[in-house]
Amino acid sequence: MSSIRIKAKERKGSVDVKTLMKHNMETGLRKNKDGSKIPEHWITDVTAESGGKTVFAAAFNTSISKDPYLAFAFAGKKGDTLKISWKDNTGKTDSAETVVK
Amino acid sequence: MDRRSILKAAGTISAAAAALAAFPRAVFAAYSEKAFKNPKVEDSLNELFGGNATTPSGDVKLKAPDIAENGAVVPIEVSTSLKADKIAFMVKENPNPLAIVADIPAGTEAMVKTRVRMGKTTQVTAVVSSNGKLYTASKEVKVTIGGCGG
Amino acid sequence: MFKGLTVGLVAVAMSMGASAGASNVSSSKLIKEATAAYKQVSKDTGYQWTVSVKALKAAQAAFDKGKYTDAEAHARAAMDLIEATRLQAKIEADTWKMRVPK
Amino acid sequence: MKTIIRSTLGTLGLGLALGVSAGPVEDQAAFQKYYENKFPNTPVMDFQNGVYSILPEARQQWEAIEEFPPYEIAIENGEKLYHSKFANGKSLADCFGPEGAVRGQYPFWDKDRGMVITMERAVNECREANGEKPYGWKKGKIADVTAYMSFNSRGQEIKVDIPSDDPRALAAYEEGKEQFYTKRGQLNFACADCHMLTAGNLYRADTTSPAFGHATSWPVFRSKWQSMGTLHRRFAGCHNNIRANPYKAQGTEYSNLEYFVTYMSNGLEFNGPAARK
Repeated sequence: MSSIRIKAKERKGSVDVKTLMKHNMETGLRKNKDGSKIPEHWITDVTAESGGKTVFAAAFNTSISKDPYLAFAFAGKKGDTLKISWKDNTGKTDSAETVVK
Repeated sequence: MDRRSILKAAGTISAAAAALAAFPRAVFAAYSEKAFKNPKVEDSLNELFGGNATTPSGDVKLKAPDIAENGAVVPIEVSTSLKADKIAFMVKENPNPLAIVADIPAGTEAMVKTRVRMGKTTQVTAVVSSNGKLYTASKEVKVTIGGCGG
Repeated sequence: MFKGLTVGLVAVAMSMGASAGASNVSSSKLIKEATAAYKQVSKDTGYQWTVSVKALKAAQAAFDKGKYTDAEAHARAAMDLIEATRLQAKIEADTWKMRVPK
Repeated sequence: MKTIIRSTLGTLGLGLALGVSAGPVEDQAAFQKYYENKFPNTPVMDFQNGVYSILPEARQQWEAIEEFPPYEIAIENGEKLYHSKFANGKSLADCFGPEGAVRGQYPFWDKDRGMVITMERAVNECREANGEKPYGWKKGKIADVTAYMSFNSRGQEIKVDIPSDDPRALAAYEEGKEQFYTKRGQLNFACADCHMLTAGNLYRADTTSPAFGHATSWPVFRSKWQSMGTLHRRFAGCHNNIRANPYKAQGTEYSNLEYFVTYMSNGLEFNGPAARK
């Protein structure tokens, strides 16, 4: 199962997108019980593509909350596909696709 | 994914910055160490926008709570009637204030909502880049230490 | 009620200071007594304070390190807390009914 | 809801007039009335939204979180767990139906066994009856599965019953009631102190929630935990806060407390899972 949940709904030619990405977003400041630091691990980049073009992109710091949430809106219509991908600082990536409702 | 392959080819951070400079308008905001791991708001702005002169603007609407329910999850939202190409959030007294920078390509609404972490009571600022200028809206958000944390 | 608990807490503070001539034997005995009191209160009231548990553990830990004076101080503190727990339960046995809205 | 209040109030009036000692029905009416008087601006049904029913500023943030609530991940996990087959080929669906929309039936008094059965207990007993290991009680899979079941049960009315033909049920209720009103721990607080008598007051930086509506929304994703947890996990957290040793999750004490607290919220709706501070 993808780590990315997407809700995309058209409203008068504009697609409202809400997305939640499951990710620990470790700040590098937290400590394990033994006192050692938990290394930072966070999503650095997110992109949203629809119809072959990027409709939204963002870069994150470690100060974005755990399981990052993003909402934005782009010009589109019901039936369009929307693909959201992320990349984290360890190079791990994930993506998910949905059809606009 | 194009910009990713560009970044990958470029390899190092400084090369990535060079790539940014080479494609000032075409490349979307990518994570950069220089902009994000930086305690100074002015330096981050310079890195992101090539300048740090900002003007407070009533056209930038920032929604953030007066008192955060939980500093780990503070909902914030910015929208603007200006024609924006980028939007960034700064949390002034976080170790590295820049929290997020978003690209607003043509056709995308100048609006972003997300949730940020805040270490203590401080100012949250939304920065909107529009026609080469930076417009801001700020608000102080109180972060309190819980009493019944369970 | 409140007075009773305050007495309990003051007693804790005092017992932390006083204990000279603690030994392996005497501190072991105190810890045993505190543990027995703990078990008895558990049986009588059905609950405990977290701080009593902590004090007992601290007493045992100090004892294991050979710090008998500390061990006795913690064991005494535990006894006082356990006694305060008992007092709380005794007072609350009827007092709780007064809080029920009519 | 309204009918319940009206009828119970009627009974209450009668009870007082005749000098009859208070039973659960009278308790419940007086309990709900207490909160309605204390928070006259809160519509009765809104108490099921916890502290957000009395704190407009916090409510806005809560609503922002509810736009894409973190518990949706738990619901999805729970759905998978719910339908995944046990070794014997059955699944939780064989115990609780295709969607597990049974929240409104719990907690209930089991006359045969003489104990309160919570939904979490029912889930684990279903697993054990089918030769599977029970889940842990406080978080993880139990919270995910019950999140899925609660989500499918949203809107079901809370109507906990204390069967009058079994005095043990009333005794369990009374025990839960005593738990709720009895001061515990070194800080010397009863549930009722923070969540009734001073509900809505600040304790350091936190406003305490009204207990009316407390049991409606579980399991909960707490920002503080950064994970899902069950009601009994929260009970334990509260007890720790007041420096009282928590009881065992799903033991008699917490089950009876859940029985009492949920009964006090009769007439509201189950609306879990929820996001909380």
